Amino acid sequence: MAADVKPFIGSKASPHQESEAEELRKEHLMLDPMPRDEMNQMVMEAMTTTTRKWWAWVIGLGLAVAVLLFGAWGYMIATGMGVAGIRRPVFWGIFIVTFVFWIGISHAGTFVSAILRVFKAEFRRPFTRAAELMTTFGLAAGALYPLIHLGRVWVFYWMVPYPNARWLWPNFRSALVWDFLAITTYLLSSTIYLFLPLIPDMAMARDRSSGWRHFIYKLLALGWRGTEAEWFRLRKAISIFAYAIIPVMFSVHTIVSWDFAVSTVSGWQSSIFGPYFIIGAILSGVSAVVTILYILRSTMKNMDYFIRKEHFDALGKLILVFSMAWAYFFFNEYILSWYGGDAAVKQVLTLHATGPSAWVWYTMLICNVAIPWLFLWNKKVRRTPWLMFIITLLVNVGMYAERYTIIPLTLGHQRNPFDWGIYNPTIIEVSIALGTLCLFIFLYLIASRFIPLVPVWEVQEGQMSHTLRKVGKTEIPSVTELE
Amino acid sequence: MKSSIPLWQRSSVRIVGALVLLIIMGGAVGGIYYTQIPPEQPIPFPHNFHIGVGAQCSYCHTGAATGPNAGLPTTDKCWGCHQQIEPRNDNLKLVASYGAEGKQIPWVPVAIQPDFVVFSHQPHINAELTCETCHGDLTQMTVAEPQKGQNMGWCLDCHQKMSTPEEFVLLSDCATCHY
Amino acid sequence: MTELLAKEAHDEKWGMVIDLDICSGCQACVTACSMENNIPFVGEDEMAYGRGMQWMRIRRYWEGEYPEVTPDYQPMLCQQCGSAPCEPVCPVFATLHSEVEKINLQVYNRCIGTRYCANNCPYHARTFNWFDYEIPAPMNSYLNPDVTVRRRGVMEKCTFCVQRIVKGRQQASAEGREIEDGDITPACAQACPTDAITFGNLSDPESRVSKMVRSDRAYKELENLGTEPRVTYLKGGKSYGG
Amino acid sequence: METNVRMILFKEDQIDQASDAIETLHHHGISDKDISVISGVPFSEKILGRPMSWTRVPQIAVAGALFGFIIAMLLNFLVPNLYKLSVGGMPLTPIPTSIVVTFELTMLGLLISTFLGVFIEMLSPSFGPKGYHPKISDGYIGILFNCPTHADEDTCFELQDLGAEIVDLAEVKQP
Repeated sequence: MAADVKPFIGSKASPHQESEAEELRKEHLMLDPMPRDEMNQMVMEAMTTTTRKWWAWVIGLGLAVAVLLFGAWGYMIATGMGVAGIRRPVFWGIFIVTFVFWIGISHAGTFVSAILRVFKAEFRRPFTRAAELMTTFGLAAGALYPLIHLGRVWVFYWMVPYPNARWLWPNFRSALVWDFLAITTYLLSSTIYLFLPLIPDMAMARDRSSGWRHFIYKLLALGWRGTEAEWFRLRKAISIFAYAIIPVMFSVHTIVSWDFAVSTVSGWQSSIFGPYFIIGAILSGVSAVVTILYILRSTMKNMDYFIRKEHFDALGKLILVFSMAWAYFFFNEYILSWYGGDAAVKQVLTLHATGPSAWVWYTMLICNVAIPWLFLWNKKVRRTPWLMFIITLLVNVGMYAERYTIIPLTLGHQRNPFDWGIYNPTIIEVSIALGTLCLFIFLYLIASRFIPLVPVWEVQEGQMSHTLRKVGKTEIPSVTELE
Repeated sequence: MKSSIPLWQRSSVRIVGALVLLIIMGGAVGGIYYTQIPPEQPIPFPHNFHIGVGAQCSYCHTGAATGPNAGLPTTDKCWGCHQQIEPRNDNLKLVASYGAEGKQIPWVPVAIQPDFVVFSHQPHINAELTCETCHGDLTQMTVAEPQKGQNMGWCLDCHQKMSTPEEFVLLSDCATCHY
Repeated sequence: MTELLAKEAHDEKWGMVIDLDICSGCQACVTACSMENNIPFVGEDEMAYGRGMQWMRIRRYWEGEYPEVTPDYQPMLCQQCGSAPCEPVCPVFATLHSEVEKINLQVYNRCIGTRYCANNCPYHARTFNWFDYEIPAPMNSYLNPDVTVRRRGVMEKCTFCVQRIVKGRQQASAEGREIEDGDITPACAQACPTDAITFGNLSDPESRVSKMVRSDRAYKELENLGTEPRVTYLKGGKSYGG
Repeated sequence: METNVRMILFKEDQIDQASDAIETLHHHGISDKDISVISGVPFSEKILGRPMSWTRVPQIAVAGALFGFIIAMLLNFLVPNLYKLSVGGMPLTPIPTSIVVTFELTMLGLLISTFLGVFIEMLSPSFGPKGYHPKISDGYIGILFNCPTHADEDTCFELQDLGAEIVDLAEVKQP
């Protein structure tokens, strides 16, 4: 796939400058344009290549989802919640932990694509779709948990606001109903946000496919031709979305944190929980984006053209910043509780660091603070994809440990010593948690062979607006705002 | 030869589809129907006749005024009168056979509530409600028939209609019926 | 007739006083409560794991070092908070405040089992039906017909024996009189051999409970959380909790 | 006046020529509403010297937000009054918690109606000459115009001089 380098503004340069420009092109996708038909072909090829290994993964994960998730869940529904390890006083276990984890993961998709879109951060272009897909599937996996953890899941629809025979509606004063509304809003809007920029790419795929794929792409492209009115409308809609989905994203994780913060549980009732959860969510989500980008780059055809070291570098900087912000909130939570001096809260926080489950607390700090701070300041580390893969995986382990500390460990140590207790997850709970991980990967695998994982038109738009310009003795990149 | 007609346009597919639909619909209709018809009683008791000869409801269903359950009559209650009546038909012969052997007639209760609903006849009788308000016009029935649509909304509607707002606070309280 | 019912209902505010100084920790109240309210037996293993279903539990604390230890007992049950943390968090109104009895209701058939209320109860007074517990053969004939037998997946808790309150009110109205102090006794108070538990109407200043609530020894558990508990503990000597 | 639908294509880097071509068409008396430009990447109208497009998506979005707001208000302040249940000493319709519901439902209304707006506008008939060529998704800029039959050949020659590729009429089709 020899990149046919063809800058828009050709310029005569000395050999020295030529090599410098070459360097810039190698570094930045935006400065390394490729003929459009070749790029389309590359994306189509990545999308339609299904190796034997891919099929093996899909079948394996499909079986895993059926057994680990639906098998275990079905068993739990048939027998009772008791097959999970939860008990008095820990009524919420790793179902809620994993729920918060997935909702957190789902934040980065919107963060990366909406905030970076609003701020016109150009490095976002090739991976917005990968991130948005992560949001949608992360939410799909996470949104299962409010159902899974119900004692009587068969009447879950009582949480839905609909008029029934006795005019009895859900309780809008309950944080769980806010949760339900917020997650529904976020799931619907992030799915649409995934779909809107996909329309032109669907048209592209429609033009170069046949058979059932052609039929489906034709349906999904909504008759897209690319007229000025269509582009104008799409750009308007995307910018409405980009601005509107950011507050929705913040509200969703704030509301998830309010599930805890509005309670009387000591250690939960904290006004800092909203921003603390949001920062944690973005930290874990951006890390998951890097993890996924590494996997895409190393398993999918042609992806190393689109996903380059510059992207790992940029995301690594973001992770470092958010790790620092997370540490700030963590410190805040501790110092304020310590200063406030509520005995019960103090005891909970001390227990986290010294109790029998202190290793969870240390895992959290090592993975969320120590590792990013030690490694990510280093540009070489940030530009080594496999190292970034390991670091970001660890960050997510740390974030899982954070949620575990906050939920079952805090619940186990409340105001009355008579009711102190430790919670250990059972095999069924672990199996369901792993099952949703398999579900997430399964959905992602299927989607990766079905929709263009690279937003082709956005990359092409970016490449069109980026040029190299000669200033003095060197060539520097310049950007033309097309809008 | 490969058929060019799309799958869903083939008559065989359509007939099978229609049959499946019919079976599902039929099942649903049947299922609903069987909850709406009176269950089979050991003796098809003619309510209309007994009311016609002047029997009061509380003569047989004695508990209504004093407790939660109205109760179903024992064989003794039936036999008390029917001893003196010649068993002219099969049903009366059945009554006689139960009475003679001293066995209880296994009546099947018709107006039943789910176990999470606590219902008591006594306050309703005290509030001067008549039986047919809830059980229907039994002068027109032989065996007792289940009344339709007696759900919580129905209870609450009636409570609201029959009470002042102050009383409705009590009559709409969850603990009035659920505990 | 209903006017009388309603009038009485507006005057009700049920409360309980437990005298810890005479509580001997004999667990008679726990047993009586289990029998009255059809509470299932979960078996040794589940009990040891912390899934006992009792609505009333005797919290036992030890004071001093062995061998000079004194046990301290505190029967803990739903405090029927006036401003209950469990209520607003329920998404489907399965637990809510009764305008009539002024107690905290749990509607089993509405509960979907989010267990949020149980987390949010600072007294850990709520229990969850983890399984469909089987009630073994001779015991199933002791089931109380006035109380629902709960299925798996719903929360439950002490109801102040609301079935007895409702029955007592209906009884009184059928006899055309008002409820008198002592008409209604929950199972625990009835079973207590030392009469440590007193139950009555707090809105009547002359009732036994109202007089005891005004005692110097009275305190309420975790009152500083603003939950307004309706259960008052009496404890002399050293200050305790609250 | 009898007209033919014509389509010309420019390569991705022939943006200047494309805008010149549009100017040429104007010279030939073909008005903007008889021209439509289709492209694989978004070019703003200013680049090609075209009148600004219009869309009703923002208005539909605002209407949707309003609808969501009204639903939220009903849920917040009407619905709890239908069956009054008190919990935890809270008022029946507290303002602070209603803000949460209002925000979520307003946003839901806004976002869904934005999508519906796009969906409806995509499916509703568009103005201007219709036609499509698969090369568009390869980055070509396509210009469709209603050409008067008598001026057909002149125009085409003139456009060809600018570097335009004239598409066979048979290939101008709906996607």
